Amino acid sequence: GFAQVGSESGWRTSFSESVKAEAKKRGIELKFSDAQQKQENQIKAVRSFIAQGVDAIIIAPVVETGWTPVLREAKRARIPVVIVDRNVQVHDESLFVTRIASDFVEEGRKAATWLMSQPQAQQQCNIIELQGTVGATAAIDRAKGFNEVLAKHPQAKIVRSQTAEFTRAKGKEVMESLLKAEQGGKGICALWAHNDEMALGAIQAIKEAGLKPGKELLVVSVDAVPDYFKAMADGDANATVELNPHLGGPAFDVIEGYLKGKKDTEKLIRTTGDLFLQDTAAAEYEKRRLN
Amino acid sequence: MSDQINTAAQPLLQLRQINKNFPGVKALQQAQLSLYAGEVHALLGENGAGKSTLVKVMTGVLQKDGGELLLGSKALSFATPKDAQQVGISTVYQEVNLLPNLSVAHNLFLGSEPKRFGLIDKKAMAHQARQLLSTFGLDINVTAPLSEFSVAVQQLVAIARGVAPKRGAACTKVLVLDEPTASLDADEVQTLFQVLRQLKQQGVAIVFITHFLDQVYQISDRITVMRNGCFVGEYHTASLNKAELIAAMLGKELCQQRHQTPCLVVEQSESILTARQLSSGQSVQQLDLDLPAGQAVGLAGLLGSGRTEICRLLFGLDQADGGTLSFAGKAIKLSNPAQAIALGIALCPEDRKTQGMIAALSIRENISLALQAKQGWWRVLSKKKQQQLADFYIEKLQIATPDAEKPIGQLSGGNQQKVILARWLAVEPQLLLLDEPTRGIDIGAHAEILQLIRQLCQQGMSLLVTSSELEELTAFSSKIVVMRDRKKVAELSGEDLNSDRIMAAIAGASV
Amino acid sequence: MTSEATVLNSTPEQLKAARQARYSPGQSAHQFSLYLYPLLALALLLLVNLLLDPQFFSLQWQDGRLYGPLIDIVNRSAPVALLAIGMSLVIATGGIDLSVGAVMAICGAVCANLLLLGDWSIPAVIGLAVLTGLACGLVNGLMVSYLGIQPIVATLVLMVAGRGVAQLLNQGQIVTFQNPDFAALGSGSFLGLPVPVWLVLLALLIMQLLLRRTALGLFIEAVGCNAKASRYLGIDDRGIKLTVYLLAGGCAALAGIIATADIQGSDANNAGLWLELDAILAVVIGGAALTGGRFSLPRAVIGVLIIQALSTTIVVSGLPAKFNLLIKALVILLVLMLQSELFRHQLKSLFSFGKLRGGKV
Amino acid sequence: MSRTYLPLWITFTLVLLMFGAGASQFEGFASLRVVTNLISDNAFLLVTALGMTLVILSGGIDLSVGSVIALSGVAAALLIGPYQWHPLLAFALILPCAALFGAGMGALIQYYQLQPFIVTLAGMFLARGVATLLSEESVAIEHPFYDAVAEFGLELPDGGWLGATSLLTIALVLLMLVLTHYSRFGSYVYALGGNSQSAQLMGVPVARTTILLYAASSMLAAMAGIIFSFYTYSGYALSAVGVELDAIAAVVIGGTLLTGGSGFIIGTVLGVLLMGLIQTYINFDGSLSSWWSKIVIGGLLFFFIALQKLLSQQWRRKAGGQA
Ligand SMILES: Nc1ncnc2c1ncn2[C@@H]1O[C@H](COP(=O)(O)OP(=O)(O)OP(=O)(O)O)[C@@H](O)[C@H]1O
Ligand SMILES: Nc1ncnc2c1ncn2[C@@H]1O[C@H](COP(=O)(O)OP(=O)(O)OP(=O)(O)O)[C@@H](O)[C@H]1O
Ligand SMILES: [Mg+2]
Ligand SMILES: [Mg+2]
Repeated sequence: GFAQVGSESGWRTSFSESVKAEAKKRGIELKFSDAQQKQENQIKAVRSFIAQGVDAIIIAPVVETGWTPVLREAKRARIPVVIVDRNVQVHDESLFVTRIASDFVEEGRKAATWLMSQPQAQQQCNIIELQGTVGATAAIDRAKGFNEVLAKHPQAKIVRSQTAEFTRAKGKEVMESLLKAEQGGKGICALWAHNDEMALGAIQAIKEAGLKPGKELLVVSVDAVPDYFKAMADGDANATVELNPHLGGPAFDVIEGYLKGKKDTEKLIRTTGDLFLQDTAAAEYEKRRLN
Repeated sequence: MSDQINTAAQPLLQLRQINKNFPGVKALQQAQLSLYAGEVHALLGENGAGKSTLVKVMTGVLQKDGGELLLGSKALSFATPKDAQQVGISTVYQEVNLLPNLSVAHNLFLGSEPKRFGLIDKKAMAHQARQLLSTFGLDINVTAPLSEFSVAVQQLVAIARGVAPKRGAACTKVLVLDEPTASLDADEVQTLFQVLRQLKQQGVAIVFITHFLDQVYQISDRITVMRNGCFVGEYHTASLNKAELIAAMLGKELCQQRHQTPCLVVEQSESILTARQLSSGQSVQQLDLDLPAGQAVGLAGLLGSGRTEICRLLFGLDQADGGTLSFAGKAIKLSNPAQAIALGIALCPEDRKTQGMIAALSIRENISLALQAKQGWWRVLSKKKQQQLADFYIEKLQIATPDAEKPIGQLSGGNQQKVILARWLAVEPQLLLLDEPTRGIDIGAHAEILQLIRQLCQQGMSLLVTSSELEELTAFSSKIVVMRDRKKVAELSGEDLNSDRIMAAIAGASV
Repeated sequence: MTSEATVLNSTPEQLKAARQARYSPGQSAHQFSLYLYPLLALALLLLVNLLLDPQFFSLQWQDGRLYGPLIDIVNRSAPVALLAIGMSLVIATGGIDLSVGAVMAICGAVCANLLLLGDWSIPAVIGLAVLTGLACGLVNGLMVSYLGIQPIVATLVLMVAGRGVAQLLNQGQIVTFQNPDFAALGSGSFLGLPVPVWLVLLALLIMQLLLRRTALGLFIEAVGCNAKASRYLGIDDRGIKLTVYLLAGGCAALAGIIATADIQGSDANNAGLWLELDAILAVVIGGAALTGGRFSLPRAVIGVLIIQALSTTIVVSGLPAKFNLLIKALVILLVLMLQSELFRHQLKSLFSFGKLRGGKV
Repeated sequence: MSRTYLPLWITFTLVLLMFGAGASQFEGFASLRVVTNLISDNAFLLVTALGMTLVILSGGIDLSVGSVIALSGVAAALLIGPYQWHPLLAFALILPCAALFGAGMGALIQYYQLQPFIVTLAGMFLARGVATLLSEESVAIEHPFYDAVAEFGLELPDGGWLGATSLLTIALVLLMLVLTHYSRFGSYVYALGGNSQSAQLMGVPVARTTILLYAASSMLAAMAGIIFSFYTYSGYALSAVGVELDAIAAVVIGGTLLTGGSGFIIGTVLGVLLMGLIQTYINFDGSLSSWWSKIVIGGLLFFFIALQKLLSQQWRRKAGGQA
């Protein structure tokens, strides 16, 4: 059984597809459930997996908290659970086999570190931040990581920060207004978006405001979706931190190992993707588009 | 009669110098009313005179803008109807104001349901409901939702609720009845009066509003007349004759035109509509009916005799499941009203509140809608044309309103009825079915409407008119069809056409 | 005990005079206040913006088009304005259409995929998208009018399934395309104003003509007010209901086209997400009753402008994003209260009370 | 078969049909475990829908319930976590506060004559806004009381387990059943839904009933929030998004008219079960992609609603013919 968050973005869909493809390759029968971004649906799905008596469960949790009761239930039914993508907070580490988690804080740090290494950022650098959905873990942690690094660079400052709900349309709309509120974007040195979609929307807004994204205004974000590589290749965007959607492989590895009797898996396997820049963008775009 | 009331004693309830304004209307100007225990007090006036408004002010539905209300010698003011009920004023409002979704029993006892262990005792409630209704000669399934019954039954239920003893409130001291008899038959009216007389004996003061002057003389002790929102006068019934009363109400004398010749009787005129063995489920059975062109036919019968059902059937609201129907020489089958209207058949329905009025729209729009619907949505009636139509009928039917833009929902009951009637007259169909068209219409306008109907006949329109008022039917019908238990029992015309013969035919069953 | 106040027999002139004294014509329709309060609310919001950003009202001519925050608000209102136009009609019949957001997504997906296929002309793409919208409207309309399913659930079905259909078309990805001509529908400009604004004006004009120059608008109001009485009048109430859902579907399709053209891509999951609520809100702020009856398209559009001005204010205000919902809630409540007569009365008396006291001191 | 209860029987039949379909296709479906899961998984929805039924019966609607669930969850988690309150004490604070919130909305609706849809929409924004203000991050709950409650329950054969929250839910259903159908307050609610003007004229305390009604709905939503916190051991400002629509759908599928005045509590229970079954069915199937599952949910929903409609029409026609 695989309890997925939903299909709210292209990234998420690639993630689901990669898990399905991986299962097929290994001849595993996969029960897939889409929770439509709702934790309650996800818990329901996991419980019905338990009722069906599946061999193992993979959860890509919507939020970090709230998993204790259902994990206990799985444990009682002796079904191993692997957590992928996001983290979960539970007191009792024996409730799951392992977590294969992306580290959102680290992603924020990487983005900030790169940005601070740029020549434009050495003097006064005003940054606009496009946040993810208010309350989403990814948004909170990425902001945390980014701000951590920023704290060490007094010349850099986030002057505007607003949510654009992880979507391209909102990214464009919010950026449009923010630029106007900042005297048409004069004196802004960078845009930091919590995901590529928002950045892509914002890039359009920046262009329409008569500025050159990627040059007058640096653009950095997280995810590494194909469209963003294209934007980087065109010189409109500067950098992105990859969020690896291919979590299916490692998860199945762990499960297969566990079912064969290997019980001492590490409790946390961290995966943070690399930072991609304009130089490799064109090649990466070709590669990823074919996928 | 008059010395029954101890005029020296203090009035039970007094309204003084009451003012009430609505946007554009001074509904009440210095209106007054005084009520004594143990009297039936008729409150009379034209449509829109302000009777219902006075009643609403008196019972806490509306807040007065000026004046005072005295109960005994205590000045009171009610914020909600509940407050008024608490001190023993029980009211039956003009439109049936009950809850169609609840059962009959629940409607009767809402707010004072019999309880057992703190919970509503539905069995006891149904039992009490049956008992209460039997005093009105009504034997119906009290657990069925109210919406399943005809307006007349609903009206009776409303009255029964009004006279039912209330729990948790002072016993009824004042009973207000706003046009309770508008849709009742002669028989029910008598039963109602029986009940009223009983209540009177018990010392209840009763306010009785009606447009039937005969009933006024039958039951009331005193009369208050209103006109244009003002108090006109207070009289002892015994000392005021009908002509004087009419003059007081209208401000002028009404030349009596009743009992004129019916629509010009062309003997053997062709029939415009013919029904043979027409039936529809349980509601109409094997009906043979011929409606002659250019004449008015009356439809008489008791409550629930199936008159409304015939109208519905002929208008395509119900589907026939047997028999044949032909209109203007062609066999037709009706499955919806739009078809009927396209053919030239129109129905002015009985229940204006749910089937007639489009409350939020203006008088102008309400009047022109049917004509507009007949023309189709793309051929729009110009606003000027609509205005003309509206102005014509406002003038003709004496609709009391500041202008044609007032939403119909804010008119007085009788005036609403006039607007609905005007709507169908404006369509000028070949056959017009009128189901209780004069419900709640004052006597001035009544005469005007009869006149109009006669005119229409002369212009070649045919009519089928249902009415509980036999006088009215005989006034213009060339033929009267009498219904009993959903079957046609008699057809009267020529010499036989008088109230007594109709009564005899209606009563036929019990003989 | 007999008393008389008025003479019994009066002349017709006297009678007429008595009537006229009672009625003052022309009071029945107060169109004025219906527009006054929504406009007042809008003005207040814009004023707040002006305080936050002194250049808020500035307009520049740049690249052959007007440019400035005000234009942005109007431009960003376009999709919701289109939805609100359709929604007005649906609400006027006493219904509600929750599916418009999903329909936007479907139509957007149709556009994007057709454009990717390449050999489709822009008018054909638009035409097909609008047809898709109409088809969705047809589904809703049939369910509501002929199956008699309650509007909120009937359209909930398409709200859930529609997004699935859109994602199916896009295979879960965001389908992007490069087509400057099509993109111009979202971000281009014409005679100085953004194209979406023109589209809304056009739609408004056509709808207004369709509804008010024929009897359709009146029929819609009649059906919404009392469907049974309308049927007795010979109005085809089912047909009318079907029509409004069709029109709402068509409007949603246009909105979907604009949204897709704007970001040059179709985002099946997020396009139009929760916009149905904004559209309903706008219609109600515009003064319509959800139980059906009277409607006004211009007022609904004013409602949309209020909502959009509010979101812009929130963005411009620089407050942390977590305050967004709270502010939105409070402003909406205020706008609604302004429309309540009782509240205005209370405000007034509060104000005059203050003045009185001020006078005494 | 009485005509008033006909829709209920039809819905009941549909629920059985759906269960039968699942049981015949998937092994492990026809177990007591699935049935009890159905109750505990949907407990919070059911409790919310009970309040929603009341509101809809009165002719109103309450869109704020989802947010109230989230808000009460966050509040509970914060009070129990950082503030170290005993859970019961926290609940004793939260429930009256929620009732007050609902009463406020009711008062706005009643006294300022605002439309319920919009007032509660604002309430929805407000409650979620406050929830995000309290805590953007989700807050975990760790308390011995929660563990104790989790242990408490009825063991049934076949893997079935009725936990404390399920039992509470069942009790609430019974309570609401009596309140709606056998109390004066219940009749007043129906009266409002029938015609609030007539109700006013008949002496129904309209204002009091309206305010109480929305208070009850919010309080039940807060109760659902607490149940939800037992379900997840946490409070999160973004939880229960869209639950209001699910609740409305369940109520309507259960045969209650949105125009008010007609419907049954049991219908709502059946509606929730039907929606829960559809989801369980899809989870058991497990082969659908994200989008196909949405389409199938919509399709099944449509199928059942349409079937329900057609069946009851058919039946009525037949009954009309025979009577
Ligand atoms: N809610 C309202 N808003 C505006 N005007 C109203 C309202 N209710 C009544 N009126 C007006 O007040 C006047 C008096 O109406 P009222 O209902 O008291 O008349 P009535 O004497 O009962 O007439 P009828 O015999 O037709 O029932 C009418 O002109 C009517 O248009
Ligand atoms: N006295 C009664 N007892 C039981 N049911 C009745 C009674 N009167 C009317 N009904 C119900 O009301 C329904 C409507 O009857 P219908 O309206 O056709 O009668 P009608 O002749 O038009 O009389 P009216 O219009 O005076 O009520 C009937 O089908 C019947 O179910
Ligand atoms: Mg009256
Ligand atoms: Mg009748």
